[in-house]
Amino acid sequence: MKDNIVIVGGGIAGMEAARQLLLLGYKPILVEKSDHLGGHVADWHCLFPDMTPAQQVVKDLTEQIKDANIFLETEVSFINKMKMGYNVMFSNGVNVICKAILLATGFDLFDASKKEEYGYGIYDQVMTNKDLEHWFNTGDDKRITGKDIKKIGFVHCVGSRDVKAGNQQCSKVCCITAIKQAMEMKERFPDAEVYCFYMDLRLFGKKYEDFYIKAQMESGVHFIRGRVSEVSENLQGQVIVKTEDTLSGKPAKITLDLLVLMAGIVCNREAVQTASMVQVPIDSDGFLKSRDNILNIIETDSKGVFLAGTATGAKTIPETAAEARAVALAIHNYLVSQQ
Amino acid sequence: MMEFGFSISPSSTMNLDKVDFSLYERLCEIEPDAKKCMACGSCSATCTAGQWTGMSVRKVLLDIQRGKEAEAARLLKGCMLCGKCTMVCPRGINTRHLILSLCRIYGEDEK
Amino acid sequence: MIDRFASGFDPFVIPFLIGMIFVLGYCIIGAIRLILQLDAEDKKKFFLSLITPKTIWKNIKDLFLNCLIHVKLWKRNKLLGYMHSSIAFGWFMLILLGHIECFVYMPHRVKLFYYPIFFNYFVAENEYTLRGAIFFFLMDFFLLVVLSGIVLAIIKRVRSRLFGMRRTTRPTLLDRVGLYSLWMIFPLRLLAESFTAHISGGSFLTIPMNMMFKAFLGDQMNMLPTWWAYSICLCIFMCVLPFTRYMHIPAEMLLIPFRNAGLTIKHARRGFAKAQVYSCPNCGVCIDACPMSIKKANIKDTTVYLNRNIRRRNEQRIEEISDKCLLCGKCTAVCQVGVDGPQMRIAQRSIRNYGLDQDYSGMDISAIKESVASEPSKDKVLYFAGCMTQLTPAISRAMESIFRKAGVDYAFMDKDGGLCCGRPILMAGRFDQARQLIHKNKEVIKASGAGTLVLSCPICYKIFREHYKLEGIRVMHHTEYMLELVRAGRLKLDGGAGSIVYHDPCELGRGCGIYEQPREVLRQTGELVEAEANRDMAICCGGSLGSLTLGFDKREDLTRNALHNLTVNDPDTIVTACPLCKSTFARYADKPVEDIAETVDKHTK
Amino acid sequence: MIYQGKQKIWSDYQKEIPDNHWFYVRSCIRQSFFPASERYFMKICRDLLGKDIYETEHHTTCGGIAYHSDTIPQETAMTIVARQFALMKEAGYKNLVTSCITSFGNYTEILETWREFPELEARIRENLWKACRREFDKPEYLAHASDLVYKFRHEIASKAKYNLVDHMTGEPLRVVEHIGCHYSKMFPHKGVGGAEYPCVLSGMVDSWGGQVIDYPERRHCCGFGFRQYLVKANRGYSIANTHKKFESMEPYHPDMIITNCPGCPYFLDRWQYVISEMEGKTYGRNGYGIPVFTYEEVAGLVLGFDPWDLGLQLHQVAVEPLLEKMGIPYNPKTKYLGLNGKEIMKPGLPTVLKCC
Repeated sequence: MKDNIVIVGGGIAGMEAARQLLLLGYKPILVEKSDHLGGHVADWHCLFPDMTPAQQVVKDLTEQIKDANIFLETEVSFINKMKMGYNVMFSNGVNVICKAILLATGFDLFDASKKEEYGYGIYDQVMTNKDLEHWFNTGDDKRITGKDIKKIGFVHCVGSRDVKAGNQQCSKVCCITAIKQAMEMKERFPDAEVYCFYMDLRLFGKKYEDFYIKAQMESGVHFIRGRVSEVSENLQGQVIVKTEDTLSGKPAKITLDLLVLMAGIVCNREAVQTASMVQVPIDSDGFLKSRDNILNIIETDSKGVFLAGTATGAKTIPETAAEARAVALAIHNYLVSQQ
Repeated sequence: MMEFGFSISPSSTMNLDKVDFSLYERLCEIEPDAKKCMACGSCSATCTAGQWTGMSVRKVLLDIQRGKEAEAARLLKGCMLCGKCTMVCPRGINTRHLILSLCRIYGEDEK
Repeated sequence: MIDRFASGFDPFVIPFLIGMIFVLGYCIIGAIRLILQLDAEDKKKFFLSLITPKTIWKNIKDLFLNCLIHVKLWKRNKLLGYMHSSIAFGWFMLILLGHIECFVYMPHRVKLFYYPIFFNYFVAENEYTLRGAIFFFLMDFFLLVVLSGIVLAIIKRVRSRLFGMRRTTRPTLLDRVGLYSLWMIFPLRLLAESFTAHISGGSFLTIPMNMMFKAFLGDQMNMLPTWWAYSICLCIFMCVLPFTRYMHIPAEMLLIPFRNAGLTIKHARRGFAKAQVYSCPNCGVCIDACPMSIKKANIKDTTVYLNRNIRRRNEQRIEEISDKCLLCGKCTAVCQVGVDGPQMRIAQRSIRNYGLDQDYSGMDISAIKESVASEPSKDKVLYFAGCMTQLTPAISRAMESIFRKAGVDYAFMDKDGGLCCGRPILMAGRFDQARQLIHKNKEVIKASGAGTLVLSCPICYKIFREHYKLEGIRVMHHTEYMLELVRAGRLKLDGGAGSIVYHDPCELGRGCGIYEQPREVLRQTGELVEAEANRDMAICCGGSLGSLTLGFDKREDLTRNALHNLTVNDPDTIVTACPLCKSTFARYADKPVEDIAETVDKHTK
Repeated sequence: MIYQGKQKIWSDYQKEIPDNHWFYVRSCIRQSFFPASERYFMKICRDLLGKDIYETEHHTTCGGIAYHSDTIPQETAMTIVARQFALMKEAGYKNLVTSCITSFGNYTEILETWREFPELEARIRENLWKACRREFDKPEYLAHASDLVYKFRHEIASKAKYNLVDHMTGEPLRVVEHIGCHYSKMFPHKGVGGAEYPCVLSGMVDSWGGQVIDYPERRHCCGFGFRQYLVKANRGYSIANTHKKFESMEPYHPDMIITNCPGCPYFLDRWQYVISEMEGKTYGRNGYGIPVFTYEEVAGLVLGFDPWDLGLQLHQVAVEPLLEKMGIPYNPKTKYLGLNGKEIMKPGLPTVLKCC
């Protein structure tokens, strides 16, 4: 089939692009390495700024792309460049010849245990943003369930803006996620004191500032400007957090019942491998390299290879979806120009 | 001159027009990374000496940037040079050498 | 044997005499100056060692083994070992045999010290010659040995890689003059002795050559010019020697007694330090050994260049080289003459001028003292995690767990933050400040009443061992302590850790000589595999506090190289015994990195 | 300075000032600091402009000083002020004009408070009735005396004998205007031109020929600050503020300062002496200070009244250099002669600040 399009990655970017391509009359092939669509969003509970249920978003998208060829638990084994396109071999044995490939490979959540000083995987009461969303979804986490939680801390920028963690970039969504989760925790534990430890609050998106004000006014979240330097544990199994309250210019420590690490967004390591098969290099920020970062962020220097979503850097869901729509059009235009 | 029993109170305003940046500029010459600091406070929070001597790399750097050399010197005297701040700095600043450099350039003019 | 000349003299010995007097004078004056530069305590130590039979014997042994035989080099590289010992030992034997010959045959000439050197020119064989045949043979034999060394040296100069050296230093102009004159000495001696072999006698080398020369050169006109050339070459070599790398030959003869006397570097540029600088043969072995050398930009920051720049008094370069070094000590481990690179650098750092000095006199540490204070007890253990361990809480957690499992009565000295041990500031060359910290920490340790101090950081361990002088308290690194617990049966290991590679932290291995204790523990924990370079050849993780100037971004390649070395045998886990190594490796490793305490804790029955 | 920008703001803050029939309340301290100012204000209003202006000897302090120095609660101040309103009602006036800026601020604050909390006003009515059996009406208009002078500045200019110009060169004088904080910083819409760029004084300066200078600390407090000055331990803060203002205006070489508050001219004038003694520094030309005037004194000078009748001999900073610059004749011999030609004694001279 001459108009075959392969979409690598079944997250928001891949799904939305597939949806648009279906509307344009194509029948894209979508491969997803995990057993479900929706990527990281499928693991989330509610989404800022309107607390939309994440499952609903994934469900809506999934329904609208059921006409596409979707391979779950499938990876790209290799890609060969041909004269007019690409020969893509999947791990399930299917072999496709296509003209356009969309890398919607998304991101990896930073492995919080790499910041050993924060004690993830060492201390009982330390969890990540993802663990907390999992608890929101299932109510099952021994760090919270059945525990008397009186003080909760959120550490911003874990694995973001940190050369020591190998990622200098801002992950863009953690500030607002931390505030969202802080408020959600406050709802569930009204008597608890909630602290956010931040370096800068980067609340740039639609209605984010409203969230911030709400967190201050309604939830009474305490914001402490200082990066957490290290965490230790006391005899009761609580965690003791050390930071500097830079606004008062004094080192500070606080005992918490639960510490949530806002693990940041780093490039998907497997995506790097797939991208190298089609000669898409890595940009200096560690994400896939676009043709340029102003007008051609969804295009690459390799003919017929397109990018969308967090493969090129941290993005919110609306930004990702917008890019996915744009990339569908770009692919369409490309295919028309090839005829 | 008369004695009035009171004198003009010094201003608490930092007059940035009159700040002497020479020490900071000299520091940046030998430690360009000094400019990288985003004042996150990791160094001060982790500082071994901090709880005993009040040392804080972040404050030292801020003081130097604001021309408050005497304050910075007071803090620097309490550094134990253990290097923990260098370990945690998210911007990868070699704070330990920065401290040594500062100690060296203090009073360089008098020589 | 009889004298050919009644005077026993020929003008051609004059160049040799000039060279010999110059070099002897220079070295004797130099040695006296260096000895005078020692402080009173060191002087006493040095002179005492010269009359103590034990050190006398050690000096002789070391001088023979190191200066002549180059045993250390033999161990490392047979070809290089042969090359060096053939020249050094061969030449020494030529001189020694020459003197013995002279003593046996011409005792009345012994006082002319050029005579044994040019013996073959001044004597003629007579009917008793056969008695000397063994000497003729030995002389020719050792000349051949030396010549074989020279041939190797020439090959090495052109193709150093054949000798396993990837990088070496570029000789200076004077070095070249010295080198070429040294090369020339022995072929010229061969020629000279060959030309006179029919008069003075010779053996398997000189006689056939003499006959060959006779066959196509005919007359004896060449005899005197070759002896002149030989003498001039000796003169050139000896005159340039003090200004070249060959100064290491006489300097090492002073360095060895200095070291055996137990001296340490007290001053950056004088006495013992100076002896080290001049003992450096500029061989460049330290270049390949240095972990920083994997980056081209760092090659000129190795110990050989430090010595070179100290000799040239290039202060700016001395500072750069001293501050960049990781102080891992590998250069010292491979060094033939034992130049102590880390100590030399710390000494250079100590003579800086600071406008601001740290001062902890006003510091109140009663809170820590109170937290650990208890009645003195031999069985009590005081655990000091150290600053770096605060950032790797898994280690202190594992140690506490181990203490509990083994039923140890312990106190955690810096659970709530402690003081720095003083080693980092010592490494920065600030000795007074380090002393203050040592003093403060000692107060706490004494107050604790513990009988054993256990440390999990090798950086702390080294300074506690070397500078704290804690009478009555055992200072142990946790690797040693765990071994003790295992041996006493207080810890039982299950051996299920899979394959483990052990990384020797610089401060623990080369710094304190602890190599086998952790290995013994790990053998019972899992299957121990070795890194390509291990024990005293281990490669620094790159995270060392020793380097003052090496920035974070400049260290990644070093760490990756060290990781590569560790993982050649594809272990499941990388185990180290230093919090700094652990966090440095963990940053780039694709295998789990653990401290030995974590591994042991996980695999205790 | 972009003049048009300020004009736009001034137009947003215009204030209705009644034309005639005023009930005038004097200041507690001005009569001793600048004794001729209030007298000449009345004189100008009555004789020159022919206005009806009434004052009564039953009038007391408004309580502002006590209120601002935390010695009485606001309710007390309110009752005092209610009594002044009762006096006005009894005299049959509806427009209140205050001489003092702090009174103006105090009256404004009280009226605004009553507007927000009518129950408080009712209680004060009760208090006043209990205390002295008086009843009051709130004034229809509240103005500060400088508002009136501002309103009639053009008329005064038309009758001027001298202008705020250097009579030798014709260059306008460089004038620093300083407005009391309580004039419009508390209630910006109550002052002409609002709080940021009030034009009540600059309007006078403009129409009388001077040039207002705009210096960085123009809006800064004179340093009086009640609590800061009244308590000696805090007095260093008071003078520090004055010092800051002078340091800021110094590069503009002002010829004079015009003010509309009781405290400001006093402190700007006397602190120049104290600063000269403390720091050895003077801010005028040739070792003199910068003369400081009330707006009434400036109006009086412009209209050609005798400087000594205007009470200028009571200033610490000598005014003679300015008089000479403006071309106003004066008799040095009569400087220290009182109303009846009686010697009022000559003050001692400062060590640093030059005086005549």
